[in-house]
Amino acid sequence: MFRKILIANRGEIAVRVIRACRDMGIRPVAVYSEADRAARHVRFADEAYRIGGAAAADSYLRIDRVLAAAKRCGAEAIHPGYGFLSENADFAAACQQAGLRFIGPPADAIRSMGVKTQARKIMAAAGVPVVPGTPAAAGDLAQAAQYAERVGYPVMLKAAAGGGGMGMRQVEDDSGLASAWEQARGEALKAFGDDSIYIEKAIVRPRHVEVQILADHHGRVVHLGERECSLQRRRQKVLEETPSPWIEEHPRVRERLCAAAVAAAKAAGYANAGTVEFLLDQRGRFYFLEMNTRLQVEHPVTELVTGTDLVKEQILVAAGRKLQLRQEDIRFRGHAMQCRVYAEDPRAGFLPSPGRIDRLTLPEGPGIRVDCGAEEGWSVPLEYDPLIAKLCAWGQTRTEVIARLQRALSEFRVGGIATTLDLFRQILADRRFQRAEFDTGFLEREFAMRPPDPSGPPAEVRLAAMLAVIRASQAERQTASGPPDRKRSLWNARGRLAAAGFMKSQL
Amino acid sequence: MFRKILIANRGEIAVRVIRACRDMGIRPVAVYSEADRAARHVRFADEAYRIGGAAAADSYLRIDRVLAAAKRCGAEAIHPGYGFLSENADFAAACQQAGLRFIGPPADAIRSMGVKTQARKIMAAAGVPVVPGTPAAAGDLAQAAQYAERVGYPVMLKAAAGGGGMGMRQVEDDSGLASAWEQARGEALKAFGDDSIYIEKAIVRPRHVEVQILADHHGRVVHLGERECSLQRRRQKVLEETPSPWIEEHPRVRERLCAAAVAAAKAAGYANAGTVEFLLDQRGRFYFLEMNTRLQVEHPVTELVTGTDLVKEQILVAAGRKLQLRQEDIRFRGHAMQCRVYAEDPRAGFLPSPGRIDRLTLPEGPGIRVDCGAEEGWSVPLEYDPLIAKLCAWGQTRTEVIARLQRALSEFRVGGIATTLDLFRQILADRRFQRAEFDTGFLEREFAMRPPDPSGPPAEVRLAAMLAVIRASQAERQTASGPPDRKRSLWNARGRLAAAGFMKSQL
Amino acid sequence: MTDHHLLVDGEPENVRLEDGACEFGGETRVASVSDLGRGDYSVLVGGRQHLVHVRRRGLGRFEALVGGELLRIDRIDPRSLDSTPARARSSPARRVKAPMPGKVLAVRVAEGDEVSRNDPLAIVEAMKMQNELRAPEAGQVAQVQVQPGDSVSAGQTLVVIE
Amino acid sequence: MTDHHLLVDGEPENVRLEDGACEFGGETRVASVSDLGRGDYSVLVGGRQHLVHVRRRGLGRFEALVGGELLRIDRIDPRSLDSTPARARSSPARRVKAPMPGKVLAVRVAEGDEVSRNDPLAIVEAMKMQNELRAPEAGQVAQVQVQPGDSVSAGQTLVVIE
Repeated sequence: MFRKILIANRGEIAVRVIRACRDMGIRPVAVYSEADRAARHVRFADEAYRIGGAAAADSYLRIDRVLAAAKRCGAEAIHPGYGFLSENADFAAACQQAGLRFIGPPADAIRSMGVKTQARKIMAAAGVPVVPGTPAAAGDLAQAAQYAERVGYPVMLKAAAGGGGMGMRQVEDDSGLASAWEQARGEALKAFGDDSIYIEKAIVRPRHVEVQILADHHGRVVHLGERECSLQRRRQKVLEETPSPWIEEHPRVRERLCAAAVAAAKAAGYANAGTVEFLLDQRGRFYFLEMNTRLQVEHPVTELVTGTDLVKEQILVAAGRKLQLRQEDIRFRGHAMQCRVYAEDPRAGFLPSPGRIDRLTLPEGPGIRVDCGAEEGWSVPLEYDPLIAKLCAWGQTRTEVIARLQRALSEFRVGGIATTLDLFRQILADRRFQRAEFDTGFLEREFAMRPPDPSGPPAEVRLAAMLAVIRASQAERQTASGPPDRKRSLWNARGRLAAAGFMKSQL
Repeated sequence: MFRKILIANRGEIAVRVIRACRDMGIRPVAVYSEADRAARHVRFADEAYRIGGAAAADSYLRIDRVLAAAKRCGAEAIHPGYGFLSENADFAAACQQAGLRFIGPPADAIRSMGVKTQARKIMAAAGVPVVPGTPAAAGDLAQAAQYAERVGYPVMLKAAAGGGGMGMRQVEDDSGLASAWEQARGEALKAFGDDSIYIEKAIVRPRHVEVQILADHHGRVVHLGERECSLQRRRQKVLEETPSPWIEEHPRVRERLCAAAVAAAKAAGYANAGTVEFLLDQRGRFYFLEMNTRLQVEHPVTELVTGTDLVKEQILVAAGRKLQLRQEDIRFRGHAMQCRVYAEDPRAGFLPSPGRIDRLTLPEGPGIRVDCGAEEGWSVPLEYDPLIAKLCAWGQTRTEVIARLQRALSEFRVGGIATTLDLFRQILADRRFQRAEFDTGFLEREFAMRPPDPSGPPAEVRLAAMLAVIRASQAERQTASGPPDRKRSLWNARGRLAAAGFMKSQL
Repeated sequence: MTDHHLLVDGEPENVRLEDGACEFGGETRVASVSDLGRGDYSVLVGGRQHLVHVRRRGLGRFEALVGGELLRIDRIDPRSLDSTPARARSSPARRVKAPMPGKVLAVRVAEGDEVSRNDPLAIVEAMKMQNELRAPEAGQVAQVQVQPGDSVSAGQTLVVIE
Repeated sequence: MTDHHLLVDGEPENVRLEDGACEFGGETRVASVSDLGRGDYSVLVGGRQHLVHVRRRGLGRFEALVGGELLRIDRIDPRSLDSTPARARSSPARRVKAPMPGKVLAVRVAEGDEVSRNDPLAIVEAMKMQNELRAPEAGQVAQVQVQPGDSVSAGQTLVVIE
């Protein structure tokens, strides 16, 4: 087994991998950009090396510097997390050339699944259903228009090299094609260094379901059930759960879906953890969307219902071990759901809200798991994905999970920046969500943040605020008039106003 | 179902019950003593009522005031937690008389199990094995000495009205009887208002195992497996786990043990959640120790392996519902362990360490559950049990659980007061503990806190400390010489010493 | 017994504190305030729990965050009732501002253009996401204050519509 | 390049800082310090991570908590090398003190008694537990400063043994 692993990532996923390393007795090594010196993943690691400036292109995307840091500290393997270099086949190959184990699939599998047009071909050949679309990337806007006419509007524009919703745009009719084309190419170039865009028929009101796969280098492939990720905004997942409420009522679809995912992994020559994403239409037909050749942001929900540790499995597979899990050993218990807590303001169009976190209280208690990449006093940098924490709950039923998440959200507190916590409070209270009546367009099409009550808070709440302010201003006056001496202040140690008797006994 | 429940307790267990109430859509109401106005359980509740002074006898033990608060707020039921009034049959009866549901067993079951001598009789009659001992409480020291001679040293002195290790003393020979007798009586009187002491044969090097029971008011009794709580100090449990490592290797003993526990619950006319405690000797014989007619501190480990919510089950049973769980539905997955984090100094004889918590960082991540009753900035009061949090881990195997707890302990931080965190770091690293070679005397007899290395920390650690101090003192000088202005200080925003280049690029 | 005069979001209010209770709006209620530190207060009004976070805006001027709502609360010195006037709330602006620091990727309009509500004005990139800024209402573009490639800070005006 | 003179638990040490590196004990290592706030510093020495918590004891006088160890570190001004002397560590006391606030339940010895090591001296109750205080070494009881029923604070001397 490896003794030292370098984690070529940051934020909550770097913390997640560090934890798995500790659980296995492996020494975790972090890398950091100039903007991340004070970040949590640096503090949690045994060692940490600076690999460049704040821009990802100057640090977390620099293959040469990541490899140099790994060599320098004597790491035997590199975990790429998600994003950054995780689906970069050249990086996987470079690791191998440098004598380092890449904790992920073979470079060839990344490459073939990474080019979406090629992935479609492989899947179609393996008998996995694919969305009707163009066989290759469109060369220019004119060709894109041609392709779009051929598959028929509405269509999806997708980055051929992409994943995770970056560089994706749905186009309703030909009038919207030009601006969507430009935006998708811009994002694709930024995110993947490749602006090839291909075109698929848009499935109307689909659900997003995906199957978690584990494969070893000895030919064994197992699935760990599906996840449903239909709650999305700008094609980015917002809330994920397992099992899929729709599939839970259609167990035969699950059988076929999971079998298709295993077939897909085999066709891709896959090893390590991966996810096969599908669109599920209103009639229960599913279509291969893409294969993510890495750990997913939403992997914890699968861990919660199966009792597995996917990062540990990834490391074991990368070390050449045979999978100990057989398909029949994988048991599913209960339900799990994840809320992605972003430093974004849901009341201001989800604009990023970087800044200093001046208060951070995480929820705990039965059924709650938190994976947090942030710390109190730390400033969320502008340069990266603004995911600061993942809040997960497990429960025996979906209803119990929703109740536990609502409870956890009532305890969760982030001060100093805007977050999506309020969004989740409102989603979880929504009847349609509770009945699982949604598709990938639900959030953007039907869900709106409730505006604050224009009449303001009720009288009792106003009174409570006034009482707190009176108390605060009394403390202010004391501070202003001399050195602070809590013990001798008007307020005694137990919070009772000694002089005026304001806090006197209630019974 | 109840709409409002009053929790007649404080600390982590009050928080635990509040969470269960929220998960069920029930409004939780707290009560507090003068010392607890700023406590977490008060802040977490929807409503909170003051019931008296800091001393428990003046607040949390005041039946009249607890009932008055419940009446005042319109609660329909009272959850007693553990300790305080939880095993007070008069309180259970008073609730009923006041038209309030007591979330616990019938008063008669509390009463008969509470008098240890009577409990022994009932169990012996039901065929449950009991420890050889005196049939009744000893009237005075002379009679105690007589009884002790009869059952043969070593003997245990136990509070007849007791539980939880209070008022218990092991006596090796007749020379130690007098002082132990006095101490046990003193503690028993303090804790239970009753100084009756009875005498049992001490089982040599026993393991402590106990079985979680759930029973409804319709005759169904199920067990949720055993817990092992052999790691004790002064008869107080320190670390608990399930399954018992010893019993895991002797499944036939488990069968008989769990059957005996179900028989015990039936013999006691039991309803609600309860625990039947046994001593297990070196040869696998087990003896009824006592029945705890309440929720146990260590209930979370059972929840983690069975996927149940015991507090929820308690509330449902109290509301008259039939248990939905059948014995065959209860599946056990993996292993779980709990560390009781006390405000005690393990390097100073476990002396209580009350005071202000100036820093509190709880661990999180895969497999970790925390139940915390404390908050940063809060002062642990002197008057109550100093348990501030329970750290639990779940894993597929005992080995994985230990690794996860060690990882969680590396993240767990409590500043300002001494805690038992270091004790757990050392226990979990102990080979004998890892091999599960222990009995109830292990901690006190064989385990000693490792003293700090007299040569002090290694040179690199000293250097790190010096570098931090140099940095801190530079900040101090700046603060001293003028108004703080971080942006223009020698240290720039990203922690680099702009002038001297101390922090300059490493690559 | 003490009377406290406050302005809550500009409205004058009066609270009388007395012996573990408070009088407000003609009602007397049992009340208790506990300072939890760092600006947090646990307030019990008739037993009901309110967690209030208080921030100072100036001497005698505060804001209180309670249940997701923000209230501006100023103390009034009864000896100089007009010394702490409530500020008028700012009127809705026609300046389209950068909502966060980032980089301008594209500008979709020029000075003099007529725009409809929701027409795209500019794209600002931050944290990997491209954010399209749209016209808050119909009008004419009076000023364009940035060009593609500019770095902008939060609150910086990008486009002014008349 | 700057030299820093320190006393670490009374021993003089010298650290030279220069351009992202530090020289200490004849070795030069890459080093980086990050202020995490509230007295916490992340220190990387040759890439290895150390979390150090620093508390001020006085001007130029600090204590550093690192890896469970507490170090007292004082800055020395090179212009007045003897201005911040290390304090001698306190010698083991024969005063038996209350280790926490509580109530004296019983006193087991009287002035003049001879005691052996570990003999019970008194019982102090706090937080529901009775704590027996024992003689740290053999000797004669010189003073008994409390009696049953007394409330004692932490550090208060209960018994003096000679």
